[in-house]
Amino acid sequence: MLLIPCPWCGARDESEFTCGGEAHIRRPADPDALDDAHWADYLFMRANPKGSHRERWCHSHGCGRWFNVERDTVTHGIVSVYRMGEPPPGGDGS
Amino acid sequence: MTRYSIFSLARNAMGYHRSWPRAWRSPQPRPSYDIVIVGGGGHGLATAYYLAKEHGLSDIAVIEKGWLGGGNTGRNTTIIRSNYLWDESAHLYEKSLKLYEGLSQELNFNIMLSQRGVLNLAHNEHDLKELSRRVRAIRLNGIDSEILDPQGVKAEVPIANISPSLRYPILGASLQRRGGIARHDAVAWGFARAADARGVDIVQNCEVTGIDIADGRVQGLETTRGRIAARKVGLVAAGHSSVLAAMAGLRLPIESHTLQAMVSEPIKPVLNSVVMSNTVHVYVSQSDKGELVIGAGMDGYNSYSQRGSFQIVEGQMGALIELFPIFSRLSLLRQWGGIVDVCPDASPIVGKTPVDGLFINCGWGTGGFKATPGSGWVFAHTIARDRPHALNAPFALERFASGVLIDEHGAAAVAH
Amino acid sequence: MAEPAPGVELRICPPRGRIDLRGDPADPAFPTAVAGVLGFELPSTPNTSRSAGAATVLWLGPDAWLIETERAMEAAVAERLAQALPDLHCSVAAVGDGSVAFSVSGPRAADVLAKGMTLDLDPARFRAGHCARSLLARIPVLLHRPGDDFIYEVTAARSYSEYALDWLHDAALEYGDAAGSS
Amino acid sequence: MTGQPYRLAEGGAIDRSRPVGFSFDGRRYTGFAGDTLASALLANGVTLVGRSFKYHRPRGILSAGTEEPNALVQLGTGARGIANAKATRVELHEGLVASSVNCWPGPRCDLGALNDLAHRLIPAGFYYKTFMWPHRGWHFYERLIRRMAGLGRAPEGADPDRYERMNAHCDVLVVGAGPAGLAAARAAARGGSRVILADERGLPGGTLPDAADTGRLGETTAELEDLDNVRILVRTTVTGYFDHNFLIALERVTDHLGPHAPAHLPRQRLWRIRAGRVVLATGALERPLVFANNDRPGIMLASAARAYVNRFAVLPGRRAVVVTDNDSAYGAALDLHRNGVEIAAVVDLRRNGEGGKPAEARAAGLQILAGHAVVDSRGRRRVRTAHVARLDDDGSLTGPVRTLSCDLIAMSGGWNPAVHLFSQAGGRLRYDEALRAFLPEGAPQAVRCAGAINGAADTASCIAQGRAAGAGEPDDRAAGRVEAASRAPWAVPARNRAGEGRRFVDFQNDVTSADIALAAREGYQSVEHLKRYTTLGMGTDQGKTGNVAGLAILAQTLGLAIPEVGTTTFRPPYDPVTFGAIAGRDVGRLADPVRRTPIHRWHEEAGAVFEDVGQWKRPFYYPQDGETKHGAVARECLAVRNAAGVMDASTLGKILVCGPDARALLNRIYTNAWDRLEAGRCRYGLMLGEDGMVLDDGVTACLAGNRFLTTTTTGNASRVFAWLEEWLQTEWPDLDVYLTSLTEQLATVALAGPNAREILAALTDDIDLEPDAFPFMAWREGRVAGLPARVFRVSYTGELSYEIVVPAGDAMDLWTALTGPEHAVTPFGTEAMHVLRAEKGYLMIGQETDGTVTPLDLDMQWILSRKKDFIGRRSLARPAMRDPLRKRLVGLETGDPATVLPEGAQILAEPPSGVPEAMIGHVTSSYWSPTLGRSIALALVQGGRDREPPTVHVPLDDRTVRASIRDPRFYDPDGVRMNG
Ligand SMILES: Cc1cc2nc3c(=O)[nH]c(=O)nc-3n(C[C@H](O)[C@H](O)[C@H](O)COP(=O)(O)OP(=O)(O)OC[C@H]3O[C@@H](n4cnc5c(N)ncnc54)[C@H](O)[C@@H]3O)c2cc1C
Ligand SMILES: NC(=O)c1ccc[n+]([C@@H]2O[C@H](COP(=O)([O-])OP(=O)(O)OC[C@H]3O[C@@H](n4cnc5c(N)ncnc54)[C@H](O)[C@@H]3O)[C@@H](O)[C@H]2O)c1
Ligand SMILES: Cc1cc2nc3c(=O)[nH]c(=O)nc-3n(C[C@H](O)[C@H](O)[C@H](O)COP(=O)(O)O)c2cc1C
Ligand SMILES: [Zn+2]
Repeated sequence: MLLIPCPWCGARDESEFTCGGEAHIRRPADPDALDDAHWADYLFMRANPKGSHRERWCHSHGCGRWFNVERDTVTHGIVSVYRMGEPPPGGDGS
Repeated sequence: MTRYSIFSLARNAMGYHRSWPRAWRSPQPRPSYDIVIVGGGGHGLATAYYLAKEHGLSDIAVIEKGWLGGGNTGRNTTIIRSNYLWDESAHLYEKSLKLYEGLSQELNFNIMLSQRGVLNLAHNEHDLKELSRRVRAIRLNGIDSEILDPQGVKAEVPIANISPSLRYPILGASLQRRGGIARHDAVAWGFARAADARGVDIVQNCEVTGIDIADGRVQGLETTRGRIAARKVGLVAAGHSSVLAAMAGLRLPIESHTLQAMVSEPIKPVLNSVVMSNTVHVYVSQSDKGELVIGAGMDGYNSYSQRGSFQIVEGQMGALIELFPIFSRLSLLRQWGGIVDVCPDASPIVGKTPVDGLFINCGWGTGGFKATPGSGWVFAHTIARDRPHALNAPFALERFASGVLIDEHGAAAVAH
Repeated sequence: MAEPAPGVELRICPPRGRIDLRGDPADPAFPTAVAGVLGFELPSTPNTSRSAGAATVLWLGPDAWLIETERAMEAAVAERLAQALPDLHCSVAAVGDGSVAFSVSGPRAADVLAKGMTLDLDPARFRAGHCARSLLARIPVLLHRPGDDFIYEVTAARSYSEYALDWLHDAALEYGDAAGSS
Repeated sequence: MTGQPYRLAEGGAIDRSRPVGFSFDGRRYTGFAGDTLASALLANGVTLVGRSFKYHRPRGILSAGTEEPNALVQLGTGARGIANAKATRVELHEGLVASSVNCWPGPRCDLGALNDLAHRLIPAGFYYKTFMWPHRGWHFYERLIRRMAGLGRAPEGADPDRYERMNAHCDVLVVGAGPAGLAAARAAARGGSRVILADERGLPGGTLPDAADTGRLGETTAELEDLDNVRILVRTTVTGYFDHNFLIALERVTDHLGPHAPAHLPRQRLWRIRAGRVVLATGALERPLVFANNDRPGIMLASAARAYVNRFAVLPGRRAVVVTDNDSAYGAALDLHRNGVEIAAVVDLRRNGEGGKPAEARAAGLQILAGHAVVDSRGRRRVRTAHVARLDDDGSLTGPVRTLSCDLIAMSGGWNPAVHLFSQAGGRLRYDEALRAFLPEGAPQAVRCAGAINGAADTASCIAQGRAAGAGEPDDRAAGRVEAASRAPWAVPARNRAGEGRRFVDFQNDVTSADIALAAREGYQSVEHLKRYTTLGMGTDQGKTGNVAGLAILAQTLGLAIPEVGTTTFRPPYDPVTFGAIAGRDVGRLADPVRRTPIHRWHEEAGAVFEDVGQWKRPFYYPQDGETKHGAVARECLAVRNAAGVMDASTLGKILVCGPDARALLNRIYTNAWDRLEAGRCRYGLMLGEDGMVLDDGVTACLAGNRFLTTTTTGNASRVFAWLEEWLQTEWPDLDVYLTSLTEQLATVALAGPNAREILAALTDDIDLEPDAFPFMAWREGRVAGLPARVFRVSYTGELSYEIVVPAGDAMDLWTALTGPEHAVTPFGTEAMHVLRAEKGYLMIGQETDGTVTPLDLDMQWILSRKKDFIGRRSLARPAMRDPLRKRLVGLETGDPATVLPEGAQILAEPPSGVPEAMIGHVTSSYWSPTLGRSIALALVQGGRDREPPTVHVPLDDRTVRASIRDPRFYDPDGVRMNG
């Protein structure tokens, strides 16, 4: 049972949140410029790392805000939390 | 291979069981193999076995980072069925069920296939329609399936609560009588023993840490026990598929999540069928040892931890007690999790990769135990012949670019 | 064994006016205009409320507030807000019919809520003037502690309200549940 | 003595003034308040309590606590029955009824014991090797084997008891209220922390053997009880340790009161605790010794024997052999001796029985056999003799075997620190050679250990460690450790080669040292393989007593060091948890929230049959005077077609979309264009997932320049709202749009039918309803039945229709006005609505779509804008989406108009010819159309309406129906009625 620090509300129980999967996947500005394979990359392909993972969460049963979390997928330890649009604290958010 | 039978058992009893041979060797990995299978779960072991048996190959190793069968093969709720909606899935899972039906004899290892019937419950009008669609499709695919009304459910499962006043009453069910459960560990062990007997090296405690690729072709593997050259490599690592794919520079349409299961204390038999419900998210059977084996939903976030969140168990318990009121006073004995590899369309990926000689078999997610022999059989074919068998051709990685997905979410809405 | 002394009192609060207010607090014109109508500043500390006169404003999110007024005032306040904010990007919606509030009070009030809520309800942490959206059992609710005494207000969506009340009564059973609905 | 032949006249923590009557296996006995079932049975001289799982061996009481593998009982009867209760943990109450498990007819004579005779044939894993002949033979064998399955029995009815769940937060959670835990709690509390102290026992104080110390602990307890910042939970087992310091604990609130439990209290309460820090002071569990026939009734742990005399004033036997490989059992020997138990000998596996403890025992006149081992025992229902032989340095037996008569063997094979929770927390363990135990090492969570869990053996160091842990001071985990015997064998060797006399490691599952050796020999050499092959540690005790010896024997067999073998994984729960407690009150009436519309009461009173749609209850149809479903639906449909009907559509999702970029958002989300929708007008919209599949549909109205009201389907309301928010917040923060859900604020009533205008006209005087003034797909504001309302002229039924939207509080008034007798309006439910829309060929999300259907499949190219991008558009450009063989929406007409196809029926191009058939589609919707007097159906079929020939075949159970493909608009294809 994760305890997730919402950037606005503070630490709340996992049950109030929804996980939105890998963060920093931008919707292509011009989808038509992509061939099918690259479009499939955007749609379906995911890093799914073992270890540090940047992902999006929404405090859906709290303040309703989406934000980013860097979490270890093995220990579940939360390394950092940052708001949408902010760069990841560890750098390299691409 | 010493044949197992009541006679060999009796003979060995006289010698205090001191002369049973090893079920499989524990060889040092050789520097090079023709084919290396990464992942000593049921699927990997079955692949190796069928490579040897069906394709006459023998220079094969299975590389397992831990103990064989210790991944999802060793932690699933063992439900076997082939009542899938889409033709592609139905044919693949049915092939697997057919192989299962002869597996104990084929492997000379009792995998305790118990075809006690699998019920999928319907709780609302929408469920009933889905059930009708599914059952009709399945039957036209030549697979056994029938529809039960609530009384029919009661007849099959006397302890089920079919009261219409339930919050989500049981309005009906589909039943596949040939479905059931099998002893999960035995499936891994049986394949391991039979593969070993055909000369396959099963190397445990050996983790693959890198994949050597040159000129677009796989050359071999880096492992914690040294480099192993290979002409062909099959990745069959379930929850760790993305990690291995990354070693080959590939991204997969896969996310790894924890799926939880649990057992009750052993009780005298009360439940003779497998009961599953998509709507209230629970599935349960009773093992031959007496414990109830219960599956829950999947955690909503990526994980490699084999530990899940307790709220999933709580939700699932409420549903279980609604359906089976007499379970309320039983006790939870143990709960655990496995790392399942989930595809966007809830169907597996079995086929070639963009790297020559590198093959992948993954994405079975919450439901691949039932596919173990079938998956191994088609994957062996794919590796041996360098092209997929008709049964697994639709399950290629390319489908994500083309958009021809095989969306089994209906079937997999509840993890099983 | 004697019946336990009533430890909890549950009441349905009389209907009240509610206005869902959205706007950008970083644009100074917005809070100023709102303060002009309400007569006090919007709470900017997350999960707190502020009240004066007949209005209470609860922080719902960084750009979202709930204004509670008397039932009869809802339309008028909404109208005044809309007029005070004509050119700003903001949203004002009357939502008083959409939810029902319950008051849960008495020495065991927090225990009743804790059966279904994962918030830390320690009176020293969930203090007077605190509010939070969260889940009560499986119902999305807004919890508010208006004052220092142990009175909590639980606001649930209208469609859930019967179930919510049923749930609260059931949860209060073990502490003795005074007064049913009023 | 009150018929309790083994009860001491004084001492113990029981209340002799309160005798308690109970029954076991049908016989009545008496114990005292403060007894456990186990202590009361022992007091009455009952040692044979049940039978083991596999061999049905007679078994007694091994322990005095949670670790008990043997003494499992069936408690209570009927709906209140409990399977597999540990007699050592059941607190005695008047009228308690218990019986043995896993034996028939009874524990004294059990038919299942035939297995014991055949034991040579059924070693570990035997079932993998046999039962394979004939081919399907397993079906038969399995039935026989299943008869042997399980231990206790499930209750016979629904559970009459209540269960609660409770969330709690604290700064420090202390688990275990022994000396270490009490000290930790006190230190933490004095520092001002919010403390929860939980112990599984009925009283704080722990397992302290020495009564003298108990007094001092009492003072600490009293201090803690007085503090506001401390919550003491007794009878509360902390049983799961999850991520981020979330723990669960099971409190047995009234189990110990039996029928006297107050009705307002739950039977059990599951605590869900979020702790800042955790101090584990869970103590240590004693290990049995592994020797031949070490499983007989009367053979118990030394610490248990000691607890029975000291705590319960019960003699676990009258003449005891104490056998140990460490010092701790000497205390037990002395306490037994002091209380009148004759000590036949203290058998010490270690060579030199020197040091303080043995000396004390010797001084008390006890005979010590150092360098000896108990090698076997005799006695069927109770141990009669212990067989003792000299144990050499190399671990082999020498010399003659001495037979000591006894009725109790008290054994100690060392201690296992109770590291279960620590390990669940992700903590690493370290094997300590000197202590022969796994000790807590590093942990990723905020957790500390104190006391015997760290290997501390003396109370003073336990207290010191507890204080430091509670106060958060530096850790001195090494304090107070006492080394166990280092070289004593993990399994006492067998007396002869034949291996006669099984040496049990796992008592419950009957796993012997020979089974472990067999597994190793066959290649099941990982400790995890060992466990699964032999079932070692898989019983209800989860190997609390046997696991370490088991893995040590494996290590020995393989010639490995113990840390190389390692432990199996510790998993929740530490002690079994009642299912009911996990579910709490989420059962029965409260199983899942029910959502009701503001008009629900009316529907109920009108006798509506309800349909579950998500959590909503929606009126399905309104049967009148014995009408069938079919009759009611037909009547409702015809009423709408010929006069007027009303439907409660309040469950539809409603979202206020507002802001300068509202149109831009709609443009990106919906497939069609929104630039030109004027205030006062509405438009139908379709939204896709990014994969191009249809997600939802609904009508959006422009309320004013940049204010829109969007409706969604009932089932997708929250999903669509979340979907829009997600895009806005994560991808398009540049769009200035605010969303507000008005689903709950607004109620919607659909008034449909040729009389709709007339009826509405009677109820409003400020809305001009003339078709020109208020055309189709427009909306107007005004008063309806005196209520402020928005009226939308939209139609899902194909009739002239108005959706009247009012604040939810007014919905009942509106409905009452509309259904007034003067209007002759028929309420209709969702099923009639489904029929009416199918007659029009309108799609229903979730019925025509299933997540695999694109707008192209629905022949809805018309709604795909070519001038802009929208979510899902790019996916539609993939060649496969335009494959002519994709299934597309069609109407289906059966040859025989009376045949209503079942929904979900599969469609074939040719009459069936044998499986597998090639299916080309399926029926998505199918009804009897009362309007048309024939059946109608919608289907998804390969090739869609372009299919040639247009005839298809639908196989049913007993026949095959021919049907032809047609336009899905069966009724009023040009929309004259709704436009009129
Ligand atoms: C709780 C739960 C319940 C389930 N219930 C069912 C059910 O009822 N019915 C059903 O059909 N399916 C079920 N499943 C799914 C099923 O268990 C899996 O789909 C199936 O077992 C997968 O088998 P596998 O052989 O592919 O994977 P695994 O058994 O997981 O084997 C993969 C192996 O790869 C090894 N590996 C990984 N990385 C490396 C590396 N770098 N080097 C070497 N080796 C590596 C792993 O150690 C592992 O042993 C369930 C799953 C779970 C978790
Ligand atoms: N080698 C030895 O001689 C030896 C070994 C063990 C203990 N001891 C003695 O025992 C005492 C140990 O003190 P201590 O405080 O460390 O342990 P303790 O055994 O006195 O107390 C531990 C308490 O924790 C409870 N507990 C354990 N797991 C629990 C759980 N999951 N949830 C709730 N409660 C749980 C136990 O029931 C017990 O009451 C000392 O007095 C020591 O001398 C001696
Ligand atoms: C079908 C099945 C039945 C099981 N039955 C038991 C059981 O009776 N007792 C038990 O302790 N564990 C049982 N387990 C759980 C295992 O002990 C173990 O938890 C699981 O295989 C996951 O492995 P892990 O906990 O070592 O990670 C069972 C597991 C499965 C898959
Ligand atoms: Zn928040």
